[in-house]
Amino acid sequence: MAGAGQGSPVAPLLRLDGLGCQRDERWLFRDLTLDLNPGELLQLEGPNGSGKSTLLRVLLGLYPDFTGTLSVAECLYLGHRPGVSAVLTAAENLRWYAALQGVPADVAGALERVGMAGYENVVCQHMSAGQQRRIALARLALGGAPLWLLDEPLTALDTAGQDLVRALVAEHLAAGGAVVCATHQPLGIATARRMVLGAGARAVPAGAEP
Amino acid sequence: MTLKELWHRLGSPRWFYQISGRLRLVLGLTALVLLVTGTVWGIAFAPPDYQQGNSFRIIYVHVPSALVAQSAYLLMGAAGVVLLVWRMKLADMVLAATVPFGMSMTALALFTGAAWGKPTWGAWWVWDARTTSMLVLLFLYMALYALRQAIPRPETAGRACAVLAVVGVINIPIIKYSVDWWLTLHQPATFRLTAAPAMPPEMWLPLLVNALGVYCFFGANLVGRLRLEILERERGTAWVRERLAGGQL
Amino acid sequence: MSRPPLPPPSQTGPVGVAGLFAAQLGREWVASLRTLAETLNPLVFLFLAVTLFALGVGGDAEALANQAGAILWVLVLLATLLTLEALFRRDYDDGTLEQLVLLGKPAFVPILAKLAVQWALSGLAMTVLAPAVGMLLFLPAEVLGLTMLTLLAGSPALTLLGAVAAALTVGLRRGGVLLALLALPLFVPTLIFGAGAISLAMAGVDVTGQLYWLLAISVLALTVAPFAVIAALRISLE
Amino acid sequence: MPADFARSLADFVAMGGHGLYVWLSYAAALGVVLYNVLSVRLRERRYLREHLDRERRHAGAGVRDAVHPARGVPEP
Repeated sequence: MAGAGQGSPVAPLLRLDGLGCQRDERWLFRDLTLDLNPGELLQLEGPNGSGKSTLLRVLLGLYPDFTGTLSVAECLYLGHRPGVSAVLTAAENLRWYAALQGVPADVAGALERVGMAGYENVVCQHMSAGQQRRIALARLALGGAPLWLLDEPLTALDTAGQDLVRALVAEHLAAGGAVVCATHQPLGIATARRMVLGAGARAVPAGAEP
Repeated sequence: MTLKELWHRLGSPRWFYQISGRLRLVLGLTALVLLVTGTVWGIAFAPPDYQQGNSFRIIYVHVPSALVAQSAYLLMGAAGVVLLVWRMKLADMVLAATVPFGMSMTALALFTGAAWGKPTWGAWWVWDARTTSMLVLLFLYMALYALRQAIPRPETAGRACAVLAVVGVINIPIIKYSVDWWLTLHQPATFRLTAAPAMPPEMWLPLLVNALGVYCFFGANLVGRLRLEILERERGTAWVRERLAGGQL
Repeated sequence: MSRPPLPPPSQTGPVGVAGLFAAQLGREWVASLRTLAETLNPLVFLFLAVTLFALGVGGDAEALANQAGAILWVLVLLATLLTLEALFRRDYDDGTLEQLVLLGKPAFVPILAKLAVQWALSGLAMTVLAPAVGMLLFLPAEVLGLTMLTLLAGSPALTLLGAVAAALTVGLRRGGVLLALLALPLFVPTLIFGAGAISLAMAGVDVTGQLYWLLAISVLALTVAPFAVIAALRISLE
Repeated sequence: MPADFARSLADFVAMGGHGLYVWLSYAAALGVVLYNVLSVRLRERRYLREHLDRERRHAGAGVRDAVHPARGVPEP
């Protein structure tokens, strides 16, 4: 489903053209036209039920009832549910994700990156919700896709965890990736482009260009 | 109106609604005429069967309902493919509208098959190949009916039923063959329910009339249900409200 | 200030399709062993149900023996149904099913691996247990080999076709009964040829035809089911 | 030429002993036909009534918000 949006350095990683989505005869968003280029962060804000998650799922191709066209580069998705199998250990989870994401399984490095070094053989069932979120973040740290789609990554994380998310996002942007993030608290990255959903959001308020 | 243009026009439910009023009337009337003549002819004028006497007259109800029950499922399989491949809304409506009709016709075919079996073989239910296939078909219909009601969101329910209908339709010939092989093996001497074409014309002519009649009835009923589905899905639109302003559909 | 973008991963990545299949196979195997009790429940059910039959019939060897094939096959159907309920449930709840459908390149490879482990722990396991179950049902020894052959040839179709029904009902709260209503009609041909072959073999009839039919149904299921499962999963994940 | 038994009504109903099954089958057929016809008619009438209620609510409340109709419970 993911259209090959990358290729020449300038090609946008995400291209929306007149994207619209209706639920129960109510427009969640309409006529969204946007190019997200490498190095850019798009922050989706808005009250609960304003369609932030739906927009992400449309981008992933999981929600087919939309109008308009979109082309999306290879992407990684971090949803509400952590996406960590409780019966498996951290290492087993990450090795599985590495195979899916088509990257070498640098488990130790990824765990190190998210401050979970030494947890390789701990079964995720015995971890706290915050630690399981870190394992999910470690999956992002494995890399393998230029575009990240994050659905409220800061929830269930302490301040140290939230700083970790901001650092990972900044590092990914610096490496030429792009991020679309639905969140209630801003990620605190100056160059972020913001889009407020709710009451049928229209144009995209252009954030500061990088 | 080329086929391509028809296919394109079928994509818009509103166009279908406008042209379907007359279509439903025509099909409904032909069905009424055919079914009445076929039934009266079959009951009163067709000669009794030399072997079974008059109980064979049930054929004029059993065979048409069995035929249309199976054709309805094949139609749903086709509608499922159209919905999954071309995402046409009308296909989803056909799938939703056909289930109650097909299920009631399958139940009728089962009941009349049993009512025919009692005088012929002395038992209401016999595990004959035909009755068993019909019973499995009834379960396939119930599965579609239950799945659609179990999923809250209509669009998701439609797509899920499409997948089930397609998988079901692929399995129907295999189920029929395996049931035929196994159950006829067990009762080779069973009298097959549908008499072979060796029947004299004055016996199978009413059958043909009734069969055509029940297919017209299927068409009329399907169009009627489709119009309702269109109204329900286009509830808020202007053309529905303006059309209903006169107080009738 | 445009930086060279990240190197786009190759279509199937350094591990390739075989690596993806192996990784998924390993993951499912480990997950099943970690929850061994839950994995073996359906097999325990098989013996429990056989015991109920024997109690119902009153332990009369002759009565059980000539219906042993049919009883065994029907109970294998029901036991497979129990394993299907849990097939996608846990991955759906913790969000890994979403990732599998999104990231699988191509998506049917991890699905096939998942169904392979599922079959190994249900169909294959019941084939291996068939002698024990046959003993309880006084299954004549001369048809034991054939019974295991029918189970081996027919059970893949049960897991594959059942997986489509499981994928359709994974998102529903009380999907259990609906799963049975959706899956069992699809199991009818396999049951007929499986049980039929055994009872014919008892009568001394040659049943290679029936075995080929069982295999044909399984191969057809192998070609159709994975893609129907993916379509159904994408629908349930909407 | 109508069949021999059709002359007297009693014989016609008896159908040579098979009357019960033949008439049961035709009654069931009539039942299924009526079920299909009536279920459509009833749903149409109910839809019309719901529609008129909605129009009255909108007209009365003066809210020109055609986009938020109440979502009725979907009938089978």
